[in-house]
Amino acid sequence: MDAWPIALAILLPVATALLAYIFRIRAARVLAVVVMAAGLMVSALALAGRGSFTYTPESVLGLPIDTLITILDLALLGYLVWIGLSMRRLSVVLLAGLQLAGLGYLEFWLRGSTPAVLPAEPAMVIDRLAVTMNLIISGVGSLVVLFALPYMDEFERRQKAMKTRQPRFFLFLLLFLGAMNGLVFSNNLLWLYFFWEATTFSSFMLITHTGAREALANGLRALWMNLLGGLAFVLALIFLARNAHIVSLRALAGWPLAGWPGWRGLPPIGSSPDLLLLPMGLLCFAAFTKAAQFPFQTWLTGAMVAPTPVSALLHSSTMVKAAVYLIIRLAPAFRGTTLGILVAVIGGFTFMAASTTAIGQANGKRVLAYSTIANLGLIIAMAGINTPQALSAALLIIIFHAISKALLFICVGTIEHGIRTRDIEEMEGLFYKMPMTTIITVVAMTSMMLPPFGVLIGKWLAIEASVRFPLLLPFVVLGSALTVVFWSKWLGRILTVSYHRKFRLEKLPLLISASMLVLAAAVVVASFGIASVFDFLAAPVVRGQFGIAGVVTPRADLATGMGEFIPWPIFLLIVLVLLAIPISFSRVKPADIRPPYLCGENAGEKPGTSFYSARDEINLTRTGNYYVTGVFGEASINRWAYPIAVGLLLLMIGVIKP
Amino acid sequence: MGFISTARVKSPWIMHFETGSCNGCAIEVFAALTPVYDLERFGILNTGNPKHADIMLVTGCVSFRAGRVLRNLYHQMPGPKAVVAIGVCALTGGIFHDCYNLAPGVDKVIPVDVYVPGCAARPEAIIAGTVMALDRLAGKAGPPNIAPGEPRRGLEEGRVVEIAPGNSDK
Amino acid sequence: MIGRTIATYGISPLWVTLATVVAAPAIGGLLTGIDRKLTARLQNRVGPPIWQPFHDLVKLWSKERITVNQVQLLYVYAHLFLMIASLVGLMLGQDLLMIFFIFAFSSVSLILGGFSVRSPYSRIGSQREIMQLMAYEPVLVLMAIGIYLATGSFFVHEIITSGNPLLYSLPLVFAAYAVILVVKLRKSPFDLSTAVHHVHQEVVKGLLTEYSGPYLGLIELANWYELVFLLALGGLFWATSLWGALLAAAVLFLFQVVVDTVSARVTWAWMLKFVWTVGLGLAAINIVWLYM
Amino acid sequence: MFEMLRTVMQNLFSRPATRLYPKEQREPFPSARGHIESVIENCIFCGLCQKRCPADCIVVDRAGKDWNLDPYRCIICGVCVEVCPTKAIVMSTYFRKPARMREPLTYHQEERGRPPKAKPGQDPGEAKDQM
Amino acid sequence: MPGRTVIPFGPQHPVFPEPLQLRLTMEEERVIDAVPALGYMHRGIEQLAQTKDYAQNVFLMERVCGICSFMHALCYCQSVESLLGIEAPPRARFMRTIQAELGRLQSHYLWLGLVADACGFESLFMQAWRNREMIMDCQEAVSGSRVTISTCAIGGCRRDWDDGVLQELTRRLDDVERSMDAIAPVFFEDPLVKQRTVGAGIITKQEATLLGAVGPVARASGIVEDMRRLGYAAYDELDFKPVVETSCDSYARMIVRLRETFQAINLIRQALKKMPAGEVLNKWKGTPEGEAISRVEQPRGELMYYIRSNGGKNPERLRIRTPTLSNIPSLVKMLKGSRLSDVPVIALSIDSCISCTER
Amino acid sequence: MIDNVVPVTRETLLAEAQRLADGGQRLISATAIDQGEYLEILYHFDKDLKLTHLKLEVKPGEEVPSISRVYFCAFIPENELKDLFGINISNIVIDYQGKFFLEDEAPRTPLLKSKPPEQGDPREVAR
Repeated sequence: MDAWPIALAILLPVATALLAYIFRIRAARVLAVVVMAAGLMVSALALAGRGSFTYTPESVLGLPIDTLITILDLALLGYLVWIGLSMRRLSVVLLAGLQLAGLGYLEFWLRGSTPAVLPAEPAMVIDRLAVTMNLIISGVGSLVVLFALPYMDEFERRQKAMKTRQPRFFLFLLLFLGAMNGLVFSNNLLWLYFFWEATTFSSFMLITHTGAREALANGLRALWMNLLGGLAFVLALIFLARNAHIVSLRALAGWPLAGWPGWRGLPPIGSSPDLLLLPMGLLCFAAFTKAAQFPFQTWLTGAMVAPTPVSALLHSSTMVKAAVYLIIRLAPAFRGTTLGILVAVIGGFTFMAASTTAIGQANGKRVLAYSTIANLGLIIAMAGINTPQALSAALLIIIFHAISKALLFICVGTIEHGIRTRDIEEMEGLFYKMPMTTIITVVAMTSMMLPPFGVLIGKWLAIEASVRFPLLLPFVVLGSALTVVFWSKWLGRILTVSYHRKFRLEKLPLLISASMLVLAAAVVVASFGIASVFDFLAAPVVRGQFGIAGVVTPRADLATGMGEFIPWPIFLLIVLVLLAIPISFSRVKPADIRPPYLCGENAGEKPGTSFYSARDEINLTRTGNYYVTGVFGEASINRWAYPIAVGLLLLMIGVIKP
Repeated sequence: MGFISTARVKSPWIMHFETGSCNGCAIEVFAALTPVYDLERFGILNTGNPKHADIMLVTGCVSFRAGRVLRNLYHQMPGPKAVVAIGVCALTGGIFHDCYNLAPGVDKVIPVDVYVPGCAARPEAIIAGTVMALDRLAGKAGPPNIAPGEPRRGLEEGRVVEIAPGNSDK
Repeated sequence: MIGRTIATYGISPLWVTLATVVAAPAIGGLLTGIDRKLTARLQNRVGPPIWQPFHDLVKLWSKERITVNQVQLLYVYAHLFLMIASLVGLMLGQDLLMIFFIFAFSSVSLILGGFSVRSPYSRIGSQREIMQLMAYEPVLVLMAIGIYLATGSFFVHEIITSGNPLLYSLPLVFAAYAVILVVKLRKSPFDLSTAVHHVHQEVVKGLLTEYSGPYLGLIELANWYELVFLLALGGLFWATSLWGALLAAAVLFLFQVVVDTVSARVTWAWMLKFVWTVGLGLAAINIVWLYM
Repeated sequence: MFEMLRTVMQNLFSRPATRLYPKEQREPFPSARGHIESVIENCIFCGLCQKRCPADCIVVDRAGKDWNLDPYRCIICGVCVEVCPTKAIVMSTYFRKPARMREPLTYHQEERGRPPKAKPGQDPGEAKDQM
Repeated sequence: MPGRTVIPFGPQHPVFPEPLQLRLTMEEERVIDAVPALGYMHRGIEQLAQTKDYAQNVFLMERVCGICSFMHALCYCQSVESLLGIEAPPRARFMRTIQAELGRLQSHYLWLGLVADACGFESLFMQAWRNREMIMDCQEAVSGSRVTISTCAIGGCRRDWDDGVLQELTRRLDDVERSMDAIAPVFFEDPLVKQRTVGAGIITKQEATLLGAVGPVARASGIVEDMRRLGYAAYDELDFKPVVETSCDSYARMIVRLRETFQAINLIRQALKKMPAGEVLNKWKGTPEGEAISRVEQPRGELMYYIRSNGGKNPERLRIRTPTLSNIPSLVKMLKGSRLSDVPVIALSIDSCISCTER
Repeated sequence: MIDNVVPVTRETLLAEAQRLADGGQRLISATAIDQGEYLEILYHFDKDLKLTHLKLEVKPGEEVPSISRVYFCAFIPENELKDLFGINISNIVIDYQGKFFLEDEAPRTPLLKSKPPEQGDPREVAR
């Protein structure tokens, strides 16, 4: 059977989730998760090995899948309404209720009164874009889940939880994996919508996992913001069904707007293409909420209260990627329209604003969150302008950001458990406490901002792609310059090596070090072989849309018509420098090590860190990082970022008004 | 002179530390850097940082606290290094040799290469002394002078104080 | 420029690389010497001989090798090698943006070197250097974009061979570049992160405080490469003729020397404000003009 | 900045203010206090200089006919020159040159009229003829 | 939360010519606490003075501070003179005035150079110090020594000047004034210098009184306080008005000192014109008894000597209150809330002289 | 030779200082003189070039209240007195505990002619 990898990708996590929830034994859970991870990777590789194909499952256990999904959808929304009621949150009740109503309208009234969905459209389309996403979800996602196993043990030990809540935790975490795989395979918009809401739901359940007051508040905020997007989604669905009889993503994306000779798709059915602007805009709006674009960024930063695997999986590498995935899918349709430019500008603005805000953050996870938001913004911006190079940039950033950011979250989670804080200020001298974690963190951070790593090459491509878009350009330029700032500050802090101390490797659980090492290796290998990665994953997508690749790989590098990035000489240089480590270590003798300059007043046992001051007291010297909260603090950024972001959104709504 | 010695002699970077004289010599050291005397024409830079310095110019009669600092600074200079004691205070304590808070003479704390007498030493004398100290950098000088007697105490333990804002008001 | 020579005569990149690696420090050292001599004369002093920087370098290399920790050397090597790499990239006519990114990596490794020790001065210097990085990086990228808009390519070898001198179409970008040149060379009024020569700084020597002897020598060497790199970049603005390129570089060089002598140091907040308004503003105006 | 620009430009085109010290030496002011020297043959070992010296750098050994001076403690105030009844101490206008060792000087009066002999260290004398 | 930074600022620091430590606690670069640590230059001159006789003490007091050494000698001599009940001859009083003002000039030029250096304005430092060298030549011409000039004695001056010296002085003063005219506008108007000094280290008039500020610090805060109005030496016969500014910041302190340099040149010219001929030293005998206070206006502010004698060979108690000692509390106040980059400028703006302070 | 001397006691010192502060007087300094039996402390004030002095006599080891709450600037001369004479001054705003000028190696209370009181040494108390 053709479809076993698909079934495996969606159903295996769901089944494992239920197993983990029912059988509350740790060993069983570990075994199940490990088996699942292996299965997911096998399925992902199997899918990657095949060409594009479509697939329409008919029924599961005798139930027609359409019906099953409708039932589950309604149940999910109903449950969300109940959550809103029990938590006394009007906005949640209202938004979920409205969706429920809209969905009911769509399913029961509209379906009866309009012609059926075109039978030619398959429910699932597995093309290279879906494969890419699937690889990320199944590969990176599995590693994060594996990391979660020992992490949650330690987490609960530190929370001093009386009763373990891990079964519940893994239930939602794994359900989410399945939903995510379903989302990227779905072509039927109703299915897509279901999986979309399922990710919203599991995100909420995971954010509120600890049940603490702050977690509940932040979870509810995430919920209502995502539900707002869901409502937009439903509205778009109703509109499409009513006016265009389209419930397929491929058909929707195939619509040429503004006279562009579009994708070889289906002919329009009885309506003007301009009408599609509205659902298109609504779907983009839904994607903005899910991708936490300004002004919706607060839910993602708030979601950082969740245990770190959640942040790593949901809020950096996969769930938020669902949003940019949707926009990339829609991009062919609105290319060259004002809507496209506005999407690009909103994304670009978020890129810049989030990068700016990250400078003012001292909390490690919040920095990661803002960096995630920024990168999503950049991807959306690239999707918005949607030229061959821009699309290539978007895809490269999706891939490399997912790996690097998941690795970073894992590192920060490990660090947090090692030193009991996620405050960057406290991470000084980390190298002595956790040398391995530190080195891997350094690799991950470097890969986020410096050549020759993938994310930076993506940014390079993004800058070259946006050269012809003056409205977007300033944001991209400023954002990429600011990115270096917060990463270097953090890097500097953890790389501080104190005066005269011995260190040894820390002991980490096997699964943690394994997932870290695998991801770190993936970062380096993928960056080194960026040409192959591009050729295999991104180029077919670009070629599928444009017929040309836009970026070629002549010398194991990336070349556009206007520029070229050759990463391997830089790798060579880095290796050369790394070779100097043993030399430098062997040449430095203990007598050569002198305390740092403290105006001559070095004091104490460790003359490197303390000095004599008034009354001959010995003071510890320390240096805090600069956050310049007066300029880069959230409050000061939001003062100008909110009005601009809201203005841009209003502008977008103004443009899509039918 | 070899290639390296030439470079060392042509590029002596200095730092200055004042250990408690009347400032006269300290200001004359500064004066030697200014256009009228311009030490930089010998390649001399006033780095103000022991880690970059080749020659330390010491003025003043070395109070106990300053002696502690002086020793640290000397330790932090990379070799080959030279010390020039400037002014009679730095040499023997001068008029202050009887004061209670001094270990008069720089050579009681760190080895000294050149003594520049004067009260205050003139900029010309400082230049001459610095030039004389170049022999040490070129590797031609004999061992530097250390005053006989007990070595001064080095770094020692003390109370560690965490800084809280405004703890000066306690 | 050498890049054009390759484009025209097809000289092997290996020779270009070798020539760059060897010739750049000689030129950079000499320019540094001229800088110091000229500064001294502007201050009514005699000043050091112009080959003084070479004495300094040899002396630094012959000094005792002392460090604060074992890894300091690593950052210096990274800084130096990447600096050479960006210069070689420029000479080989590579993608300007890529060159800038490598250049940024080089600066970041120096910053990390400053951070790697627990010395407050070194780390404050590094923090300030980050602020400087933040100030000049967007201007550099905008400059690359302006050059692309004027010539249609990011490749240096194509920029050189394309028609008119860039100065005609990018005069304001050239002015913006002159501003960030001062920032990048850490000359007064923007000598915030470290002190050049005998300037006395509140952060002592900033991020170079803890580097001494041979390590400092390597950084000095990297500074020479950097000087040549930045001036060559300035020469790009009139790259159609060799004399034009030299003139543009000379103008920039003299500009920064004179500015250095006639200004006081500013605070980093002011620097950021100034570079982002004046530098970015000038570049942006020029680019908007190119779009129109 | 422009005020300064004018000044530095003037500087560029005028001669540097630098005195090229070792190469060119300025004649000291006639009243300059460089260092003190003993004309030991005039000394009557009255001990007035020792008594009035603020820095206690002169020790007069009447019995041994030694006049001891620690030039590295002398603050060159000139009091001894003023109080000396026989003008046996004179003020030179040249500064005392730097030295590698610091040892007190001893002037010994062999017999009146004989030239002085310094021991054990050589009198470093004047800087002028050294550089 | 921004991290807190604790650094030692000094004792050995490139911007401080003297050892003074400030323990700075900062948030980013904003100073929230500054604690001065002294004792690097304490010698114990007050104790040493009790072991030396009155004439020797003149030379000791000169070496309290090398920059304003003449003022210390003058103040000490005045206090002993008032114990003895004698006065310096008129010519000596004018000579003292001229030397006091010369000292003020060189001290202020020195300071202007240092503050330019602290602002990172290297060429201005060089220019200020080049001008200072002209004053140093004047000092050397009149006294034979550049720094500790040793011309003051109890009862007058040690040595008279001939006409050649006076002509030399007049000629050199013209040179100084000319070259100072060239760089004074830089201090007054240069936008970058102003940017560094205006608004830095504000201390209001009320604060200044309570903090005991003296000299240019007090005068920059609008307090008319100048010990020269006491009329010691020949100041009662000269025409001058204390220089007062009201903007209370480092800029005002800079301007006060700058204007005082021109005032000093003017005062020297006046004194040269009015200087009578005659004796310069009144001989004195015996041992003084009782207690006396003498105050003079040093370049840094009010200097006070309290002397008590019980008729012995040596003073029983000699108390030196130097101006910097009084200005350090103001410094502590000023530093709080300032930026790290302004710390050198502010610390110098009180013209700290640590060797005075600690004696 | 000096006039305007107001004798005060340890009890009235603060009130007198406050009175002078209210009158706009500026604190110049404080001077201690060792008189053998007792220590004489003179506080010098100035207003419009006119001097006022407060004169306090204390026995060795007696506690003297600090006027640094009234005049912040008094902390410097008071710390100095503590260092050089070993006077037990309490409640100084910034108390250097006898290590203002002198560090451990220096002689204690160098300006005191008699032997310093054993219990009153601030540096010992601080330990």
